[in-house]
Amino acid sequence: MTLAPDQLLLWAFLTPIIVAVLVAVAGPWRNLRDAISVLGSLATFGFVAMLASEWEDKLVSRTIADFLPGLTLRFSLEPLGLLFAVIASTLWVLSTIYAIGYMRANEEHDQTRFFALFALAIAATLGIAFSGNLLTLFVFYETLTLVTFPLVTHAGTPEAMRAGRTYLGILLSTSILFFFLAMVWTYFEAGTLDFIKGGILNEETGPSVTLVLFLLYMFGIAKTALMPFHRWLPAAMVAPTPVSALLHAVAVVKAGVFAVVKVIVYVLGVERLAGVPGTAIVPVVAGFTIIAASLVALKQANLKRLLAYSTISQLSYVVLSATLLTPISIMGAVLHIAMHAVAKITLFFAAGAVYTAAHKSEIGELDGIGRRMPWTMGAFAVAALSMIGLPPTAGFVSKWVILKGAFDATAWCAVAVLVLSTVLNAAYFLPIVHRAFFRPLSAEAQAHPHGEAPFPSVLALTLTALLTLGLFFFPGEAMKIAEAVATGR
Amino acid sequence: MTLFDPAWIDVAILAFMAIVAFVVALLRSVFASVMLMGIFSLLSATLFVILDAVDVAFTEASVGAGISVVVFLGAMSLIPSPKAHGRTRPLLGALVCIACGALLILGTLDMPTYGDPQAPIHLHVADRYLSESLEATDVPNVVTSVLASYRGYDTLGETTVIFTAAIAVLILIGGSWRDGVKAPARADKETGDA
Amino acid sequence: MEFPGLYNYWIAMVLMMMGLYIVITDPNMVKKIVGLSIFQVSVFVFYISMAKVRGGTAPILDDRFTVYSNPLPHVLILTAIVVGIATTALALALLVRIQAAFGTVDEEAIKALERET
Amino acid sequence: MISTHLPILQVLVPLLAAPVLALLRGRTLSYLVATGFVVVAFLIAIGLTIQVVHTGAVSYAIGNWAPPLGIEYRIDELTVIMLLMVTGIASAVLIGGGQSIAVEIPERRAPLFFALFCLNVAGLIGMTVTGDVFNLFVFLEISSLSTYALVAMGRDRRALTAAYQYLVIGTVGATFYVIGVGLLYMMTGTLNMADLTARVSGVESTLTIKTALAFLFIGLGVKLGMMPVHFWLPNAYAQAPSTVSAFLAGTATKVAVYVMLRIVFGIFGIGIFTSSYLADVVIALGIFAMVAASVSAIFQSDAKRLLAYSSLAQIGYILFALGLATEAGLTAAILHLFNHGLMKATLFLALTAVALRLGRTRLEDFDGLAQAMPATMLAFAVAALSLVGVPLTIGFVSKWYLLAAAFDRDGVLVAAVILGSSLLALLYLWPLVERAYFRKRPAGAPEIEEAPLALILAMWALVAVNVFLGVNSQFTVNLAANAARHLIGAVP
Repeated sequence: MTLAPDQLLLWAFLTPIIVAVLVAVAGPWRNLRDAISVLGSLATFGFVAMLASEWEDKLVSRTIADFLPGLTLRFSLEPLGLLFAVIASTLWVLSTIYAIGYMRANEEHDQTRFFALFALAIAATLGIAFSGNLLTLFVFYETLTLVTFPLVTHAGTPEAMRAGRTYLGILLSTSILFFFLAMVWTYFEAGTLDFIKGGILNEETGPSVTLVLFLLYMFGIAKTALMPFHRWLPAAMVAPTPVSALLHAVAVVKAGVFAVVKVIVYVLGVERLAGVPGTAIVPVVAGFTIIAASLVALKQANLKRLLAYSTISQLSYVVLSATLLTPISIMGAVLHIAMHAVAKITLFFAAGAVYTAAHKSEIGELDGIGRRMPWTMGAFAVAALSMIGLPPTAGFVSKWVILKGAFDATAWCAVAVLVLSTVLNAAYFLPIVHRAFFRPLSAEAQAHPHGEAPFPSVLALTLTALLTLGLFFFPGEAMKIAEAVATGR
Repeated sequence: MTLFDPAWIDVAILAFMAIVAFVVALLRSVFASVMLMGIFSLLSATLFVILDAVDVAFTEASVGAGISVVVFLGAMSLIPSPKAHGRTRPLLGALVCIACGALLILGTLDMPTYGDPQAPIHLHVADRYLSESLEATDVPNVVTSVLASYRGYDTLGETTVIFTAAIAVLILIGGSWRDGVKAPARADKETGDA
Repeated sequence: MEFPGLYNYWIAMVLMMMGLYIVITDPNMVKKIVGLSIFQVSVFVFYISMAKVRGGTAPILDDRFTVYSNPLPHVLILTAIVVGIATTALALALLVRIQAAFGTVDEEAIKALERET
Repeated sequence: MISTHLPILQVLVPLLAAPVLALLRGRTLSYLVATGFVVVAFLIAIGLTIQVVHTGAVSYAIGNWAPPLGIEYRIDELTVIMLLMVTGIASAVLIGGGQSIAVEIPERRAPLFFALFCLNVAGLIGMTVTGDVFNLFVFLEISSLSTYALVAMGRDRRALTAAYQYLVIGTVGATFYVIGVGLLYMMTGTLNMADLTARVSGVESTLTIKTALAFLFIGLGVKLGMMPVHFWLPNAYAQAPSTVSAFLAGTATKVAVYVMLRIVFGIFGIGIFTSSYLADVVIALGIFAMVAASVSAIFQSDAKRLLAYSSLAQIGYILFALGLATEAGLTAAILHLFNHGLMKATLFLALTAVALRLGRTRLEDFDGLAQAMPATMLAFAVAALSLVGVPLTIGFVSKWYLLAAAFDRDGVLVAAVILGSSLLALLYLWPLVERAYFRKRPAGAPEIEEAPLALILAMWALVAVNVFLGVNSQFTVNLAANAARHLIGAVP
């Protein structure tokens, strides 16, 4: 069976939706339901993989609906979107496997609703990845917020509701107030919203308008968790761990930085932005976010909250790098989207595995746990190295390119920020690893023996850890894509 | 202009009407206001005769001064005469009225003067009614022919308005309406609706 | 400007505003309807004044006359009079029900009662 | 050919239903008859739409008296949008509301209630299709009088005072309209809209014409719920029987806006509108309403009242867009006119279901409702999101055009205000959704079941239209844009 690329595009997007419907129908039979989730995620991965193998620099596009006259909902594939789709669909397979183990072991309620919404969130993420114009991106960006809201509030407790309100409040209000405004403004200035290399604004748009648009986009796309609009991300940590792992380490937050890179490269245009005075505000804010979030992470006692602040800081790497506006720095931003994704999901998987097996969520309780859960904590250690940016992990590759970009742009402050944050990252990740492997088990822990988490969970986190290592040794494909985005081939 | 210009008559009637309206505004007795309203209608009917609108005068006298007053009195037999009360928001009312009145009078300044036969109002459609209607409908009274034929549809609408009002009155106070009144009052207390 | 100029219109407008003033300020809900009637009748006066042609007669065609007043406003006002009485009747029916439900037709008293419940 | 007489049939079908209904006895029979007549009216509206789309505007001289001597019906794109909306929402409300009406209206009064409902529909249709400014007044009164009585049928005694309040202010508004028509007639000598358009241009600089415009504007402003002459609206919507609220919220104010469009742009033309200060006043009033009414809505404790204030805010959007007096602005106004009617009708139908099952619609009554009434609350949630302007719904389409229009003329600041106001919409609607979905039914609350099937079908039919036109908005946008072009070109 051979499908034309545009059909593949459509099928990759439709499969998760079909999965969601089937999961909802098959709810009462949980083995069938979970089998559907796994098979569906594999099928989606298959479609994306076929797209990746068949894709050859040609623009593939498919119109879904004539949304407004002159503006369509359209999918089209370019390297950055392909990269994002590959990451999302790969990690969906792994996190589905992980989630089945996690949800069953913790006897979570409303599992059917959970898996159905999970699949819908992936559909929205792929919609973002494939979007052929800004309007389509916006539509799926909003859909993703709405679909993930019930996942964040899954627990249904007052605390979860409060967190949910913060989540929805910040994401929706920034997107409506800034992102939407910027989009309509862009349409008004440019007459189109298509993604075109080098941007779509024409000569008549002055530098001040461009700057305002740039700022509206950067802060309107609050999924990047740029300060001061970062509070939704720690709030979202009340969700079950698989949600945090896939959505708040990969899909949702990466949708944010993905959109930022898209806007910079395909809407505003790197070269045009480079000529606009004042754009340096954003890297400054991003740099501040990197340092501030790292400092906050240092003080966290709860493992998931620590990971959330680490995510905030890592996302700002992408924003910082992208807004330095040189080809190398754009490349670094793109690479970091991928590299951070695999490592961060591993960390969340590990945190969830610890919670499932040992019922521990505080860092202080992890003494000696590495001896009981060697696979889990081993994977954690690999991912932590990647966060710091040490070889032989994926994080080293992207951080290296980002640093090179900063040198290229002669942004010495950025270099300083990067160095300082590496130190800070080490300061909050290494003690955890040290604690897990080199401290004796506490007396209380010795009284409650436990082993590894359920097999599906361990399998998933081991695979992602291997990916983290693998991307260090074989970064070629990712590099090629990043280069294509940055240089405009 | 002479002292015996017939225009003086309508000036006088209008002045009378103003006095009546003023008294109604001041009066606290509802009954007396209704009676004066009838007189106001009668005065306007007289004015309409002078202004050549005999059909309107006849209708206004019978409907405005007659039926209307009867309807008021009928309703008031069911509504006890309430105690006198001061005015509410007199300042706001006065401001609104002065503003609207000033706007209206401003609006008249560019109007053709009263009775001007060259005003556009008399030259366009009206002229054609006067010249064509006899031939088309065979009725010498142009008001009747326009009412019944050219704008007969308005008359259908007018009948519908009366019909609507009749049904509305019937649904509100028709038949054993008092049952319907007590029921909601009780329901009100039961649900404790605030 | 020849007498009476715009005098007819002006008085009609003053009458309208007096009616409107009663509607806005009188707390008695029956009296408000009286005000409404005065307002409407004044509008009728305004329309019929517009129809008048100097030296004209009632628009009943006859060989003896050549100048007639404008028949169209008469037609309109005939309709408007009927609409007016329909509105009045409906308003009074409502007031009968309000009297039965609240025991008063005083606006302020009813407002107080509504706040209570 | 019957198709040539569709314009008159459109009005006569619901009009003739009334005397038939007044003679009937029994709830079921009168319900079926009324629904039948209204659905036929909807089919006629579809027929007229097809006719207009294929052959352009239709003119129908009543009794064969050629305009301007006789009364003319004129049906173009804008008209059919309104006709579809009025008859469509009337059909949905009647089909879905049968059980609710059975609970809220005593058996004895049911036939008269349905008669008034049909008269109301007929009045609104008459206002929509007529091409004569005085004939419009007559139909305005038909719809108004029936509305007053329908509002008074609410179960609470406050419904009576709400109806009275509406009657007084409504009659003042209608009388202002008549004054405006009088002044207009004085200067032009005609009542036919097309004829007026041609003749107004000769006298457009006179104060009289400007005063006429002001009075027509205020008179219609009362009817369409323009702040600050809006105060009848929250009471009327909150106290009327649920089905009546649903119908009114979806149609009555919208038809008044339509008439305003017709008169301000069709007759007076853009020149007078913008050269007088009226355009700026309208924009200011619109912005005021979208902020003030939204803020008021946040503090309401009853869902019906909350939605009523939300309607005032949405009217503010429409007025604002109308005040821009550009082609983009009018497109946005017409589009939002239609879209808002659809969304509000859905929301009020959902409230009808809630009122039917719980007897009240206070905010705390929504706790845990999504478990008991999943289909109802999902429809409510979708319509609520649509009102906020979430993509893939018509609300988003409206917002898009509103913003585009704002950019076109007034720039970023106003656009930001519009967006801020949609955030307020999120703020006042979200608590309802959250209560329904994420709270438990209070302990000891009575067991309730889902709304009756007919009501759910009616709601979901509107939701389906909402989402369909939200994803593929070509049809409505093109109709609205064409209509706007006609209005701007001063072709009525």
